[in-house]
Parts: sequence; C-alpha cells; structure tokens
Amino acid sequence: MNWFRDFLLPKSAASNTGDVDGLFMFITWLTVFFFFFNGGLIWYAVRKWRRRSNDDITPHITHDTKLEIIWSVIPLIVVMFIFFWGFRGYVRAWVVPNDALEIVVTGKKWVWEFEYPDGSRSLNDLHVPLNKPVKLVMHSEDVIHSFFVPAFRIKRDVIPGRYTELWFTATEPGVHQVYCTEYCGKGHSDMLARIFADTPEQYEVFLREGDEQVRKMPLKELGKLVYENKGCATCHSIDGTRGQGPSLKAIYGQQITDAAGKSHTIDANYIRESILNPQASVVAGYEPIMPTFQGLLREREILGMIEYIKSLQ
Amino acid sequence: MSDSTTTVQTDRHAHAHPPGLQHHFTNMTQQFEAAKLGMWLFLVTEVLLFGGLFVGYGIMHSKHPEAFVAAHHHLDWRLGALNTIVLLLSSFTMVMGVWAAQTGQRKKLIAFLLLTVFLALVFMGVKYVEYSHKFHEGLLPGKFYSHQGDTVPGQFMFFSFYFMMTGLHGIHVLLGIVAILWITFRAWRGHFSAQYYGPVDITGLYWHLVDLIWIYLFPLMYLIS
Amino acid sequence: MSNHAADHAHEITGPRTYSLILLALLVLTIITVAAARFDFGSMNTVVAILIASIKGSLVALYFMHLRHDRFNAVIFVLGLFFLAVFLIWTLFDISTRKTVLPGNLKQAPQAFPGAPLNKPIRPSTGQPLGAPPAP
Amino acid sequence: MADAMTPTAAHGHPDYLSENKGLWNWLTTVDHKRIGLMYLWSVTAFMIIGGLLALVIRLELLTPRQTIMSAELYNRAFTLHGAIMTFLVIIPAIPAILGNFALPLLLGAKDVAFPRLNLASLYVYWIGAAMAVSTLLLGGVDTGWTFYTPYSTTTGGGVSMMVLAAFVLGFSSIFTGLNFIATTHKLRAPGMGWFQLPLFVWGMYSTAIIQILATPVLGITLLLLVMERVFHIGIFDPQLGGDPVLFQHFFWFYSHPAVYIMILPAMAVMSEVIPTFSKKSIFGYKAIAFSSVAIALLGFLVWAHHMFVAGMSLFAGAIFSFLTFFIAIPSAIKVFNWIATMWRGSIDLKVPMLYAINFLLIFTIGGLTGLFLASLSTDVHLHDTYFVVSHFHYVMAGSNMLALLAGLHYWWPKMYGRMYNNTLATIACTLIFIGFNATFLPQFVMGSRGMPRRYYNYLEQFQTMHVASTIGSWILAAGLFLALATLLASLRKPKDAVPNPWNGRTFEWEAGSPPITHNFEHTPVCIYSPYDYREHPVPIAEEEKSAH
Ligand code: HEA
Ligand code: HEA
Ligand code: HEC
Ligand code: CUA
Ligand SMILES: [Cu+2]
Repeated sequence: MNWFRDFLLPKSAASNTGDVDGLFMFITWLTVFFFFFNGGLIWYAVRKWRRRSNDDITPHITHDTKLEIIWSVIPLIVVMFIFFWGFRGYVRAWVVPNDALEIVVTGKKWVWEFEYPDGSRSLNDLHVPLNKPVKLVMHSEDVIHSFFVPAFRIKRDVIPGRYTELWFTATEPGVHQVYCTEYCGKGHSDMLARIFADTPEQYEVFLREGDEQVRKMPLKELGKLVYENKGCATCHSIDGTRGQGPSLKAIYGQQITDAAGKSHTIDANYIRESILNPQASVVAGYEPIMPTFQGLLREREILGMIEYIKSLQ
Repeated sequence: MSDSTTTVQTDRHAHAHPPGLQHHFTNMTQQFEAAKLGMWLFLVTEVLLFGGLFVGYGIMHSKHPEAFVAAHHHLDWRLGALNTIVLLLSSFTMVMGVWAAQTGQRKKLIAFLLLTVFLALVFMGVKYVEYSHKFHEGLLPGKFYSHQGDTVPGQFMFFSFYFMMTGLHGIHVLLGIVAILWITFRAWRGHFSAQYYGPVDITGLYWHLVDLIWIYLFPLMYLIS
Repeated sequence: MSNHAADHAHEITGPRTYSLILLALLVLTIITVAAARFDFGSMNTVVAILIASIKGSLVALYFMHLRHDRFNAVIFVLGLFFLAVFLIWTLFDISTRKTVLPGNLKQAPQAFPGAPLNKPIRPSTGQPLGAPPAP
Repeated sequence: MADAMTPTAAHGHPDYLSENKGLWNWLTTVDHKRIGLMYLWSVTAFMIIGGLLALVIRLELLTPRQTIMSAELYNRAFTLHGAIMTFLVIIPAIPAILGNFALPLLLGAKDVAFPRLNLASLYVYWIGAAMAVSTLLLGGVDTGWTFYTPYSTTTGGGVSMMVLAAFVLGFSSIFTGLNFIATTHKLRAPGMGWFQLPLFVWGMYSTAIIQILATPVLGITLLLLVMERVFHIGIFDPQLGGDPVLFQHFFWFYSHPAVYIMILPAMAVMSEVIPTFSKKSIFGYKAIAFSSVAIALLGFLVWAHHMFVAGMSLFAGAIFSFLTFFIAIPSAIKVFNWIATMWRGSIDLKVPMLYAINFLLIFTIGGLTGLFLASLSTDVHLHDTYFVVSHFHYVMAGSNMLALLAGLHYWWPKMYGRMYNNTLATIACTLIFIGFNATFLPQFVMGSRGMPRRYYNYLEQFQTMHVASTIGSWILAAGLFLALATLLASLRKPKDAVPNPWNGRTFEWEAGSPPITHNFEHTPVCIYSPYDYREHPVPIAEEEKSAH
C-alpha cells in the first residue's frame, strides 16, 4: 500500500516524518474503514428493509444500553490512541537538539530572508547541510506569515514582535519547496522559497562561494549587497558624510595618512587589508573600532567590495 | 425586553384575556416567566460582551503591569468611589421600586423610579467631570493619546481600555435611563398592578447588571497596584 | 419549571432586607478602598476581585432575586463559568509560551509607543534591521 | 402525537399564507412561519451569491497563475465567499429557516416566546446583510473570513464595515437563540416533558446555548478590531505592545463553538427525518439528546486547535488537542444511533431520506477528517492547506447543506402545501452527491500533498486535482439549481399536500398543510412519545407505569 501513501503525501525528506506519516495513514485507513462500514450498514439496511407497503410493521426498539456503550467506548479508545500518537510526534518536533545549526528567518511581504551564522544572507533560497539538525529562528517584519515545508512535515507561524522556532534534519538531497501558509495579502501565493539540502561537497562550495544567486551576481552588485547586509553601512556612508568611519565615496585612488603618519594609496590591496586586518593602519582622526571581517567575507565578496568602492566615484 | 411590554393583540378567538397578556401565552405567569428568562439570557450575553473586554484588560495588564499601575494614578479613586456609591444607591432605589410595584403602591413606584433616574444622572455627571479632565490632559485612547511626561512607556494602553470599558458601561447607563423613564411613564399611566409588574422587574434586572459590572470596573480601574 | 412560577410570585422581599444589603454593599465598598491602600503583594488583584465578587453576589442574590430563582441562577452561573474558561485558558497559553531568541540576544526586544518601533535585532551586527531591501 | 387528527380548514380559517396577503403584511408579520419563509428566501439569495463566488474561485483555480482575475480580486472573492457563507448563510440557515418554521409547531405552541424580537432578528439580519454587501463599494475586503490581525488592521478597503456587519449579524443570531430557549422552556404543549421533546428541539436548544454564550464574544472581538483600526488601541499590535495572536484566541472562542452552531441543527434535522422515513422509533433518544448538549458545551473548550502552529505552548497545544477528541464521541454516538434507527425499519427512500443518507456518508468523512486536524503532529502538516478547506466544506457545505435540503424537502408540504416532483428532486440529490465529492475529494489529496489554502497561484503539480475540483463544482452547482428549480416549480400548482404526507408522528403534521396563522385549531396535548410508530401507540403515562 505504499503507492497510496505516496499518492497522498509528498515524498518524505526529513528525519522526523515517519511518525507523522504513520499516524496520517492510520487515520486515513480509519476514515476509509468507517466510510465503508457506515455505508455498508446503510446499504444493507436499505436493501433489506426497504418499505414494501404503507402498512409495514416495524419493531418498537427504543434503545440498547449495551450496544450504545460499546459504540461510545470504541471510538473513545481509538481517539485516545490517536491523541497520544500525535502528541509524541509533536513533542519530537518541539524539542530542538542542542547542536542544531541556527539560521535566522525573516518573513516579510512577500519574501523570505535567511541569515546564516556567518552573517551572510540570502533571499528565498536556503542552503542546509544534509543530515545535520538545523534550527530556524523566525520572525516577521509586518504581518503573520507561516513557514511550511511539506516534505519535512513542518510548519510554524512567523509572527511580528516575537520569535518562533522550527527545526528539522534533512535526509534527502535536493531542492525542497517552502510555502507561506498564513494568508498575508496579495503576494501570499508567490511567497515561496526553496530549501537546498546539500551534500557535504555542495555545502563546502556554498560556504566558500555563497549560493548560486551570489555566484552569478556581477561583482559590483555583490559588493553593494555586502555593503548593505554585512553592516558596513552602519559606519560608512556612501554619500561623503562622516560616520563612525570615513565615507567610502570617492576614496579609491586617493592618498591617505594613517595614525602612525604613514601614507597609503587606496587600492585593491589596501582595501583588502582594511577589511581583513583593519588595525594594521588606522586612518588618522578615527578610532580603531572597525572589527575584522576575517572569515566573515568570502573571497568573492571582498572582490565585489573593491569593485563597489571603485564605482563610488 | 420590549416583548413583555406589548399591548394586547386582537385575538380571533376573542377569549377574555387579562390586559397585557399576549395571544400565544396561556396565562400571565407563563408570560412573566418567559420574559424574565429572556431577560436573563440577554444578561448572560451582556456578561460575555463585557467579559471579552475584561479578558483583554486582564491579559494586557499582566503583560505590562508597571505601565498600567503608573497610568491608573491619573484616575481619581475618590470620584470612582463616589460613583460606586451612587450606583449602589440607585440599585437600591430600583429594587425598592420593584417592591413597590409588587405591592401595588403606584406612587412609591414612580418616586423610586425617578430617584433611580436621578442617581443615574448623577453618575453620568461625575463621569462627565472625569472625562473632561482626561480629555484636557490628553489622556485619550490609542493614537489620540497626547499626555506628556509619562515615566513608564505603554501607559496609553490603559486608557484605551479605560475608555472602552467605561464608555460601553456609560452607554448602558444611558439606555437604562431611557428604559426606566419609559417604565415610569407606563407606571404613571397606571399600567402596573400587584398582578402585572413584569416590565418593572425586568428593567430592574437590567439596571442591577449595569451596577454589577461597575462593581468590578471600580477596583480593576481605580484601585490596582 | 413553569409550574413553580405561581408559588414564587408571593415571596416578596421587603425594604428591611434591601436596606441591610445596601448597607453591606456600602461597607464592602469602603473595605475595597481600604484594602487597596494595603499591600498584599501578588494577592492585591485577587483580594480586590474577591471583594467585588462578594458584592456582586449580594446584588445578584438579593436585588436580582436569584435566591428564589434557581433556574435563572444556573443560566447566569453558566455564563460566568464560560467566561472564566475563556480567561484562564487564554492566560494559560500566553503565560506558558516558549520564549525563543536568536543566539546572540539575551533579552526579547521590547516595544512601546513613542519608543522607536520594534525593529528586530540582526544577530550579525547587533543593530536593528534597516529598511527592507527591495526583493 | 395527540389523539385527534384535525382536518385542515375545518373551521374555515384561511391558512397563514392566504391570510392578510400583501407585502406590507409580510414585512410586519410576527408569525414565526412567515418569518421563517422570509429567512428562507433571504438565505437562498445569499447562498446563490456565495455559490457563484465559489464558482468564480474555482474557475480562477482552473489553471496556475492568472486565469480570469488578479490576485487582489481573488483575495476579495474568497473572503466574501467565506464571510457570506458563514455569517449570512450557514449560521442562520437551519435555525432561522427550519427552526423558526418548525420549532413552535413541534412544540405545539402558537408562536415563539417573543414574536416581535423574532421579527427584529430578521430586520437585523437584513441590515447586517446590507452592510456586508456594501463593502463591495468600499473596495472589498481581503482579509479572509477569519480577519487575522495584524493583516486585518493594516490592510485597506471595507474591513471595518465587514466586521461591523458580522457584529450586527451576531445580534440576529442571539435573538433567534434567545427565543428558542425561552420557547422551549415556557411554551411546550400540555403534557410534553423534556423527554417528549422531538429531538429537533433538543438540537435547536443546544444550538441556542452556543448562540447565547459565544456570539457576544465575537461581538466584542470585532469591536476591538474596529477600535484597533480606528484608534490604534494597541491590544493586537505588536509594535504598540500588544499581541497579534491574542486576536486568534478571541476569534476562535466564538468561531469554534460556531461550527457547532452549523452542525447541531443539521443533526437536529436528521433526528426527525430518519425515524419518519424508517417508520421506526428513534434509537437511543436520550443518548442523542444528551449528545447534542454535550457537543454544545464541549465545543467551548477546544477553540485553540486552530492555533497549534501559531506559536502556542506545548502544554496548551496538548490540552486543546486532547479535549478536541472528546467531541468525536457524541458525534459518533449520534451517527451510530441514526443507523440503528434504520435497522429493521421500513425504509422509504423519499427525497428527504436520500438527503439524510447522503448526510450520513458525507458527515462521516467530514468528521473523521477532523481527527487528522485535531491530532497535533498531523495538524502541523495539514494546517492551512486544502485539507482543511476540504474538511470544513465536508462538514459545512456538505453536511449542513444536505441537512438543510433534507429538512426543506421534508417540511416543504407543510410550508407551502404543495408536493414537489419526486423524480426531479431525486436526480438533483444524486447530482449534488456526485458533484460534491468530485469537488472536494481532490482537495484532500492536494492538501495533504502540500497545497496551501488562499492561494491564487499554485505550482503546476497541483493542476490535475484543481481541474477535477473545478469540474466537480459545476456538477454540484447544476444539482443545486435543479433542486431549487424543482421546489420553485411546485409553487405554480394548486395546494395539493395532505396534512401528513410522510406519516410523521410529531405535532406539526396535525396542523394543516399549510397551517393556520396560530398553527392549531385546538391546542394539542402530548400523550404519546413523538417517535412511537407502533400500530397502537402506548400513552407515555402508561409506558412509564409499566417501566416501574
Ligand atoms: C460544521 C462545521 C464543522 C464541524 C462539525 C467540525 C467538526 C470537527 N472539526 Fe472542524 N473546522 C471547521 C468546521 C467544522 N468542523 C471549519 C470551518 C474549520 C476551518 C476554519 C478556518 O480556518 O477557516 C475547521 C477546522 C478544524 C481544525 C483546525 C485545522 C487547522 O486549521 O489546522 C480542527 C483541529 O482540530 C478541526 C477539528 C474538528 C473535529 C475534531 C471535529 C469533530 O466535531 C468531528 C466529529 C465527527 C466524527 C468523528 C465523525 C462521526 C463519527 C463516526 C463516523 C464514528 C467513528 C468515529 C471514531 C472512531 C472517532 N476542525
Ligand atoms: C456554508 C459554508 C460554505 C459553503 C456552502 C461553501 C461552498 C463552496 N465553496 Fe467554500 N468556503 C467557505 C464556506 C463555504 N463554502 C469558507 C468559510 C471558506 C474560507 C474562506 C477563507 O479562506 O477566508 C471557503 C473557501 C473556499 C475555497 C478555498 C479558497 C482558497 O482558500 O483559496 C474554495 C475553493 O475551491 C471553495 C469552494 C466552494 C465551492 C465550490 C462550494 C460549492 O459548494 C458552492 C455550490 C453552491 C452554488 C453553486 C450555489 C447554488 C445554490 C443554490 C441554487 C441555492 C439552493 C438553495 C436552496 C434549494 C434553498 N470555498
Ligand atoms: C564598527 C564600525 C565599522 C564597521 C562595521 C566597518 N568599518 Fe570600515 N572602518 C571603520 C573605521 C573606524 C575606519 C577608520 C579606521 C581604520 O582604518 O581602521 C574604517 C576604515 C575602513 C576602510 C579604509 C578607509 C580609508 O578611507 O582608508 C575601508 C576600505 C573599510 N573600512 C571598509 C569596510 C567594509 C568593507 C566594511 C564591511 C564589510 C566595514 N569597513 C565595516 C569602522 C567600521
Ligand atoms: Cu506570507 Cu503568506
Ligand atoms: Cu474548530
């Protein structure tokens, strides 16, 4: 009867789905059984005791306590059984393993944004390693959304003003569909995302070079994305105003003097060093507060940043 | 409510019906009991209507206790207590009115009803004083809240509830005044007797419920700590 | 039920009882006010509700004649019962909700009017989210 | 039920339809039967509007992406469909139509306890309906019928108006319920004790309990929503310190019990139709009566099963799931009792009985699919998918609509004094059964495969099932229109119905077809049980004696 399960449910792709599928199929069979059981009884009664004439005499039966107790107790047992089965699955889906990889999910009209532990972000595409528990910490910027992955049998609302969590361990490599299942307006049905369950090799590539979206992006645009997403914007402006750090506008090719009195030309190497090892030369007049981005930016992102700064003339 | 206060229907069977008995009831007791049951069912809906607000208030209070306590200091508990006493007195005069009706004392009935209306107006007067004071200070519900110098953020929510709850209650008081005046008018016309006083009793029930709700509103709004 | 009706019509409570009840209600009002100036710690609200409920019962039993009116009393209490169910279970859910926070936040961001809107904190930067970038 | 048969119009009184004709007389009537009929046609009108909207929805879903309308329009369409169907059609349907018409007759009363309140309820209904329809002029409503915050507090259009309409309609429902409780308590025929009440009355009584206890909470919820929109009071707004999920508690505290406002009356109709057409006493009278009350009361304890994935706590989820399952027990008891009633009966497959059998089958599916949703781990997967949509159409559209049709065909001779064409009505019933299952069975499958609800656009993989569902909806519509046409066609004939065409045992069959304005020439007296189908019925008094 596996074909029936595969007809009713999407192919399971996570570790905890067995419990859910088992219960689902149990209740399905229960429903099928009672449909045919009740239908059969009715059919039998109608065939056998169809009215023959208007003076048919029927027995006067008002009740049968024993029978009635039986058909109250049997459903009671059945539903209690279902309750505990469902509860078990729910608890398993509730308790997050400690070693889970944490990813922050932001829902907003009508995109999903994922933020990885290294601070990199992506829209609508989420990469996760296979066979490793992953925990999603989710919140919404506007209305309620809901994060639903049918293949993992998980779903939880994404609520403004509060965080909710969801976890899974993907067991099937490939792409899994994510839907928004809480009605959120015009773009509700297009608020889709994909989860890429990566093999270790694929995940390596992803960690090193970012996801496909990033890999295909022109360098300059990638730089802009990094500037906006990695926190550069909090200290550096691009319009020439002074922030906690110097503005990045039109600095490429300029000469600057650092706190130690040495002067530098701002070129690709200088920018790279400023990002990876900012304290090596601190621009005169600024505090040495810029954190290092060693390990937080991928090589291609640094190249992108350089291109982006170049473009800010 | 209005159904028990209806005039006689022309009945095709032309039985000798007592005045005030509607065609589909067999006797006055049945009609009175039905009307009273109807009123109680209506009161239950009122309890749940206000109840929803109490639940909302309770939950927001437990979520922002400091803000609510800080905000309630803007209310004058003395005015609240005064109004509590006024309403309790009015409940008393109302029930005395019912007693007068039951014992067939028409003059006393009218007097007690008018006294009740008077006390209700006093209540509304005090509310007017309180409200205008709040308006003046910018203690208004929701986005109209413009009070300056709050020490704890979130105080505005207390006033959202304050106005919704006392406002809804105030509307009920006004409706009660109208109902009692109508009953007074009918008493004056001599509609009631020791045998037929259902409408007085039923209006009384409504009025006591209005009092009952205030009994809870007072400590929850004016006296929290 | 309807056959009881006639018998009760004569059970008329008189002014004496009503006056006593009024007195009790006024005294209880004073007690509430007094109790409010007294700190019972976490029991403050409970005490206030308790006194209000005594007052409410007096009004319902005597002024509203529920003392002689079993059936309507059942209806009324049923209403209060379901109101209590509503309050208690909603509070139960709200008070047992799990507080989930991203790894780098120690405390849930609080939001209040007047204060900047409740922008969630971005874990990587510790800064509030800016305007959402266009998709 | 009583001893004597009163022949129609023996005293020369005209029936309630012929007396005082004219629009004005209808609009000012306090006759419960006329009010019932006015409800019938009002509700039918809205059912057609809601149904046409459903057909439009189905048409849009024929293909992925845009088929006939934009996403904005689609969202408005399903919201209006849901709101009309719940607030204007199904909640008033059986209580206000069949309840108003039949309850006083079944009790042997002349009218409901508060006839003018009854008329007021109809006017309130019309006002609410006008308000609901007027939202179309205000730009429509796109929140879904559940009005979840914060979406509903931030979107534009006529949300406030729609919410106020639902508020007003709530009063109509409260008035009806209040009337039924008072009528059942105070206006029973002489000799009619609680266990001689026809079970229809028990069902209506249980429904009325819910209407009285739950509807006011809906009222205040909707008022809070309007306040939030107009004043920004903050209670549901996370940015102001409120809690958007709190709204869901408020909403479902009403709306879950409300689903039993929809099914209890349907069950009430079953308990009349099945014994009549089986010519046999109802099986387990008390069990059915108490099950109705049990469903009504239990229904208040389970509302949060709509919120299992809304960030509720583990404990709260477990408790609400646990309690939800208990409602399956009284429902199961009823289903089995009805089948047992048919057992060894003399089953006459007239149209009402056919609808009743269809009800049994469809309710079995609809109810049992509720178990998937009540159970925690499966609900996580199925919540807000088409599985839920299909579940509630099986119980609301399927079960309730079939019961309404069963009751309508059952009491039609009483209402209008005319018999309809049995063959055409049977064909209609068959079409409805086929069409209904063709529409909604595929939705179970696409739902469990992950198709979310309220989706205007969907992935290619779901198209086959959407197409099947859309075609089913046309068959269903054809069946419903045929049923309506058959009933309407009968009105063109002269009155030909006898007072008791089905050999029923309850009081209404002793009144004329149609009855006179005050229902009975002589006040009936309850001597026999309403379900005593013996050749020589035994008076209740004797039966009780022999029991001791
Ligand atoms: C008439 C209306 C009606 C009725 C009667 C029911 C009946 C039931 N409903 Fe349904 N429900 C709705 C209308 C209704 N529902 C609506 C409108 C929604 C969605 C609202 C929205 O989100 O828009 C909904 C949604 C809904 C949910 C939330 C799903 C979600 O959003 O995630 C749940 C969860 O528990 C649920 C459960 C049940 C249960 C357990 C019953 C039970 O009462 C069913 C009991 C009946 C039976 C069990 C069948 C008869 C018994 C037998 C044949 C015997 C055999 C039985 C056993 C062995 C147990 N329903
Ligand atoms: C009583 C309730 C009721 C009824 C009867 C129906 C009837 C139907 N519904 Fe509806 N539906 C809801 C209540 C109902 N629905 C609710 C509450 C929602 C949720 C909305 C939301 O998400 O907010 C919903 C949502 C909903 C959706 C999901 C939309 C989405 O999530 O994107 C769909 C999709 O297929 C649908 C289809 C249908 C169809 C094909 C019918 C067909 O059964 C309609 C057939 C009817 C006709 C064609 C009219 C003909 C009628 C007559 C001729 C009158 C006959 C009368 C007499 C004889 C008296 N409905
Ligand atoms: C906490 C604040 C802060 C953040 C975040 C920050 N910087 Fe800086 N940055 C500074 C300060 C202060 C200086 C000047 C002192 C110095 O050179 O270290 C500076 C200097 C620089 C310079 C050299 C500029 C010049 O005119 O010589 C570059 C290039 C630069 N940052 C790039 C970046 C990039 C790219 C990022 C994000 C990936 C970033 N910074 C994030 C504070 C910050
Ligand atoms: Cu986001 Cu639906
Ligand atoms: Cu429910």
